[in-house]
Amino acid sequence: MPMEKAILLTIITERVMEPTLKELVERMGAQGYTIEDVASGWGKHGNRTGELESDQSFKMLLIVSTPVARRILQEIERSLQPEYAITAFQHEVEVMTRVPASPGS
Amino acid sequence: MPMEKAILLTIITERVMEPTLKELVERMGAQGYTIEDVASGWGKHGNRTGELESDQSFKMLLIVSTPVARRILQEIERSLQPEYAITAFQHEVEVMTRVPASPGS
Amino acid sequence: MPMEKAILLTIITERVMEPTLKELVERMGAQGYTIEDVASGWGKHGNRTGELESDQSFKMLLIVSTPVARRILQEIERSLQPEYAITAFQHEVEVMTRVPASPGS
Amino acid sequence: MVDHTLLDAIGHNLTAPMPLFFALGILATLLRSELKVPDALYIGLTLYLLAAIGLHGGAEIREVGITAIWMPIVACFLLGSMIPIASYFILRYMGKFSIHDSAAIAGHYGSVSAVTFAVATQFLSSLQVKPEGYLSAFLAILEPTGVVVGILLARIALQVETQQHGESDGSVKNRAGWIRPVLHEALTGTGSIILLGALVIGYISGQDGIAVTKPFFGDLFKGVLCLFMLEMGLVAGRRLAEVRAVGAFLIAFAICMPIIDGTIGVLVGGFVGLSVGGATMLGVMAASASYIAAPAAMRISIPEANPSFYLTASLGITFPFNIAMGIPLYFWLAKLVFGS
Amino acid sequence: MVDHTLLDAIGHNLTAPMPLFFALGILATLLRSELKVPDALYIGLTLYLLAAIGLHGGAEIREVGITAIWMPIVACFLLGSMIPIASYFILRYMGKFSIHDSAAIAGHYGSVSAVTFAVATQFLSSLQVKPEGYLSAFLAILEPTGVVVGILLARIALQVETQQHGESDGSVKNRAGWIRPVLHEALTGTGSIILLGALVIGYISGQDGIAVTKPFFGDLFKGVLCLFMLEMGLVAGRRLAEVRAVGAFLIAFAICMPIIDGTIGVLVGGFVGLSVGGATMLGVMAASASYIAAPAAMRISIPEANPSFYLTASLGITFPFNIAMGIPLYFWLAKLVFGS
Amino acid sequence: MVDHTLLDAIGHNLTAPMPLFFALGILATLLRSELKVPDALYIGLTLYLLAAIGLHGGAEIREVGITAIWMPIVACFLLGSMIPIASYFILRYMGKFSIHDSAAIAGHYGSVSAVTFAVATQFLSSLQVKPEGYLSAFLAILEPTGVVVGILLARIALQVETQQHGESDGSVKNRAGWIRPVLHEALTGTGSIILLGALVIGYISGQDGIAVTKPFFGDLFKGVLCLFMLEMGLVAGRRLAEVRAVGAFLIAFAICMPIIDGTIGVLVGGFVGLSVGGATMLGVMAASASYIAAPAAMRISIPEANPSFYLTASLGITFPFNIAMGIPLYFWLAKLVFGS
Ligand SMILES: Nc1ncnc2c1ncn2[C@@H]1O[C@H](COP(=O)(O)O)[C@@H](O)[C@H]1O
Ligand SMILES: Nc1ncnc2c1ncn2[C@@H]1O[C@H](COP(=O)(O)O)[C@@H](O)[C@H]1O
Ligand SMILES: Nc1ncnc2c1ncn2[C@@H]1O[C@H](COP(=O)(O)O)[C@@H](O)[C@H]1O
Ligand code: NA
Ligand code: NA
Ligand code: NA
Repeated sequence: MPMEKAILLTIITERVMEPTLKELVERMGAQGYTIEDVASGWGKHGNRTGELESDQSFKMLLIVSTPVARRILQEIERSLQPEYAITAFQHEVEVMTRVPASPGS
Repeated sequence: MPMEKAILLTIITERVMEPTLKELVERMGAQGYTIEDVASGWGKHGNRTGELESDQSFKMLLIVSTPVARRILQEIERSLQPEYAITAFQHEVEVMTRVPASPGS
Repeated sequence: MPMEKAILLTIITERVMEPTLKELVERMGAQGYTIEDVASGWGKHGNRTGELESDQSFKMLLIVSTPVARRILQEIERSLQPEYAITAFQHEVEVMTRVPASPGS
Repeated sequence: MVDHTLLDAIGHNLTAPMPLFFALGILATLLRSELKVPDALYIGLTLYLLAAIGLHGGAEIREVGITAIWMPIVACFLLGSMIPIASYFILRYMGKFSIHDSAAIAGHYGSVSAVTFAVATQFLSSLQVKPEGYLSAFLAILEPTGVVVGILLARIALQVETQQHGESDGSVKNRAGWIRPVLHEALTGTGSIILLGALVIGYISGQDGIAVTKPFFGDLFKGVLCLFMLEMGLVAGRRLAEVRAVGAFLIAFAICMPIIDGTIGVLVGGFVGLSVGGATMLGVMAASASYIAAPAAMRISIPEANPSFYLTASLGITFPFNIAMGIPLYFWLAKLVFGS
Repeated sequence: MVDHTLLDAIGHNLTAPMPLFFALGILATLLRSELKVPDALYIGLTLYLLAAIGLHGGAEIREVGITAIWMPIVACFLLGSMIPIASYFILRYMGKFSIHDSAAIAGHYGSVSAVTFAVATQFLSSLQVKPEGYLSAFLAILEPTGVVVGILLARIALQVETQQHGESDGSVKNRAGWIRPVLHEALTGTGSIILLGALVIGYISGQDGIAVTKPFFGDLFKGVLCLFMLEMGLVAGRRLAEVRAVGAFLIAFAICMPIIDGTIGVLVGGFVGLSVGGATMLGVMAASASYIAAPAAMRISIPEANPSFYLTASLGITFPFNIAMGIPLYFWLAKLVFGS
Repeated sequence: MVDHTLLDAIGHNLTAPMPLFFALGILATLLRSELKVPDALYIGLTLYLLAAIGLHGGAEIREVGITAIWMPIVACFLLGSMIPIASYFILRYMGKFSIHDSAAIAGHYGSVSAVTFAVATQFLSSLQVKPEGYLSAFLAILEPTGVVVGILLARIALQVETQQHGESDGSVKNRAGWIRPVLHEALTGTGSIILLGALVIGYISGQDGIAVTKPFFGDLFKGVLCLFMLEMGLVAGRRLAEVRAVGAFLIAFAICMPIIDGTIGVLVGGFVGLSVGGATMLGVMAASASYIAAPAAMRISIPEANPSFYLTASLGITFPFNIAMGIPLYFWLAKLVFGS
């Protein structure tokens, strides 16, 4: 089972930022992401109960290389207003690599 | 990009424990959490299919310091009946730290 | 607080594979799992927007030993067609171990 | 009242769409169909049913006046308290269940199933039998009562046994402060708060006020109930797999107890002056077991009890029994004893 | 028109099921009930209400012809632009709020609440008062107008202040290109697109065409609104906890501003020739504050504004005020001034 | 039957609310609106539509008796088997698609779209044309038939080719045991089980039995269909972006195949004795392509096939084509050939 080392970057932020964040990570070189709904959250910006759209959060998972992770975080820091509720953390994971399906099959 | 080391503590348990667990982690010193719905689960307490409220689970993510993580786990062990379905695990992560918005802005 | 080292294996794949994957991990020796809904995803197989059943994804979390993790990944590689959208990664975690409830209590 | 024999009544019941949708749900589970009713839809249907029942009941109470119904209300309270106590002793001393298990199961049977109530209403209306409209108020009374009595039973029984054994069990003391959360959970749980709230709204607005909501809460009721029964079948079907695991005693209990409770409910209903339809409904409420409010409350308050016991008994056995046979049985009984 | 005094009108309003379901939602929150309306249901109910309002309005416009309604439409545009501008100055110079906060709150009051509109329709219909059917078209106009004006205000005010201080603020420049996304968000947000779309569909299909949808979009409307108000009560109830934190000025603003706006709306409505019911409805639209479209749009466009201010004011204070008192008040006013 | 020319029929169709809501959904996608119908709502609407169609069809079969409809049923089976076979050869040998892609697409066109069926019913009823009520039973037959034939085609074709090439392909052998899961998936998938189940319930309960559910499953149908079409527009709209990528052949196929299939369906319907309305409906069923049951089944059974092909063809092209033009076309044809 060939495994590759990579960074799993997790970003939790406001629902209204979803289009912006998708565009941002793609621009910074991500090759894929997974988005999950957050039921509710609590942090420096208070309770986000998830009832109104402006109160909802989502979570984005990104398997990326170390440089891409750094670029994404830097771009978040640079381009997003500090008032947005945003939490991001990363750690190393081993990723399964599959032999891709032969084209035309 | 300044990053800080912290513990990511994940707790998966029964929906009916949500108020109890929220109160517990706050009491033990957590500064934030994220709650996600669990679709279904399987473990020592059997299948939790998520249909009835008593059958549903949720997941709580907590970025905490090592001592807070320990205190939360100890308090779970001490105060929650062993009959509750509960799974908890932790590992180290690097957390993005943002310069907070200047007050009044 | 006694903690045990284990592997947290995360698998993200197509909704239609849910019965197959559940059966597979059980057969390979998993003792439990947690399933979460994925809102949407993007990867080598394109956008999975989650609208039609054939377009939805889910995420399975497994706390397993290193050999079980390897067997699961090998069996995925062996038995699932490479055309299925599937992402899997793993890393080490510390798991809380509870004294089980005494029987009959 | 077109039916005459018990078999007629059962047959009439089993060809109505609601029990058939329930059967479809069970069948789908047995066939391992992927069919699933989303959680949000299930909660939405539950809210709808409870609000509809409450509104209608509240407006009816206003018509007849509260003073006219004190007798049935007292009877209802007594039923709601006696059934779990009797169930507890049967389970504890005949069934040899643990204190926790006995109390938790007992609480389920003391409480009541709003869906069984709704199906019974439709059964009677298809036979042109009209029960007293205010009876749905009793649902709102019985639901929390059974649950609270069940939890109190567990507390008292543990206290008594601890004294007998001369032990001082820390965990019981620790939980002395749990009576407030128990009452809170029982009275503000989704079921109770909607049922009680809609009852009060129906009372305040009156028949004229709620008339504007009739196309939604009235006319659609039976159709919505069909979808709900489908979902109930899916949930109950999954419980069927565990029936064998709960043992012969609990299976027998889950069939006999509703018959006994239902009979008592019918008799009490008749004696306090309810019509044949009303006595049937009181029988149905007595016979039915909760599966919405009670399981969550029991899980919080009596975690030592095995959920498989109470869920399988109330949802896997008693609920289908009442839907298929119990309802026509209680009706037949009511007609036999009190029918003119 | 059975009511005569303001108190009569308020009393009549408060015993109707919709306000009572709203109160039940608030009560459930105060009691810390677990009661929750699932997100999917909430969105579903929103879609339903907006589509129903739009369809009906579109078909009505077709009946009367677009030419017959240009006066009220112009009035409507003016209202939608003036209210946020007035609100901005009041908040900025009397309330000492920041530019961002002032503009964001102002945008909420310039926009409109479709649910308040729907409740007002039911209130009038329960009094046999029929407003012009095409008025719901104005909802579709006012909703985005207020939001866009609010965001423009923030931009212009920042520009002006920057010039005064002689600074060159990079972040403002950066966001010059944001006007397009703002317009896009305002016009293609869920609320606007459904409302506008259904309006056009109603117009194309006409009364005959939409007749087949009447059992769904027409007859059920009032009942569905009850469920929606329950959910609104839950959401608004959670905001009540923050009311004290927003300060006395904002509380006063959230009560006085709707009264002022409502009065202006009623007067304008009467003068452009609307009936008493129509003037009431224009008052209600002017007085109501958005809580669906505006908060999300403001969060995107004016992140510096504190959401607690605008959500608490519009959802925690103004919405309940209008539901309980505002609607009968604007009606009473309209009757006083324009009633025959 | 008020319409006379094909253009009249198309015009009449395009001003009805259902196609217009579909257009609104597509427009919202093109405008990149955030509008989204929650998953739970979508599933709920699907369950509702299928249950309503099934109940009605079942009760109608009981009215006319099963013996009276064996001819159309046999015709229906033949259609359901021939269409995917013909489609397969066209795609494989004219379109040069791979075995897997050809079989998977073919299965979609052999199966049927319940929503297209529903919209066609409304179209006819708005013209006062009444098709045979029992025709919805055919939906339940055609849906799984097409899917199963498509998957069988892939198996057989692979076997044949493997023999021709003298290879022994392990992966094909591995999947010999897949025929059971395929049949299982096709027959117990959400669509089939609800449709078949509701059909049986309608049959057992009869018109009298299901009468109580009419306000829900009958009266609301057209309105609910509007919301469903909005969601369909959102989903189909997202497919439009991929239309160019699938190539000219598949685009032509996705427009011509429904016309051919629809014509055959209409002719077969007329010859087995269906009314003009009934022949139209059989044409619609033949012409429509599945997008609920088939994609999931194909993904499981023929993972090698590219989902973009079958989803874009059936959902992005054929579905809109049938909604806008196909339905009035098949009706016009039926009237032309079999109309009195
Ligand atoms: N310490 C934490 N642990 C886990 N999640 C957090 C934590 N702090 C914040 N979050 C999540 O991130 C969102 C935004 O955080 P904040 O900006 O601190 O309000 C919150 O709503 C939570 O969902
Ligand atoms: N080995 C495991 N891996 C992942 N999740 C687990 C595992 N064991 C248990 N869980 C989750 O934790 C819940 C409670 O676990 P348990 O107490 O073992 O029944 C289960 O319902 C699962 O959602
Ligand atoms: N780099 C990535 N980071 C996070 N999730 C991913 C990544 N690549 C793929 N995924 C997820 O895995 C699913 C299947 O991936 P793929 O097979 O690459 O299309 C996608 O729909 C995403 O949900
Ligand atoms: Na009972
Ligand atoms: Na306003
Ligand atoms: Na077809």
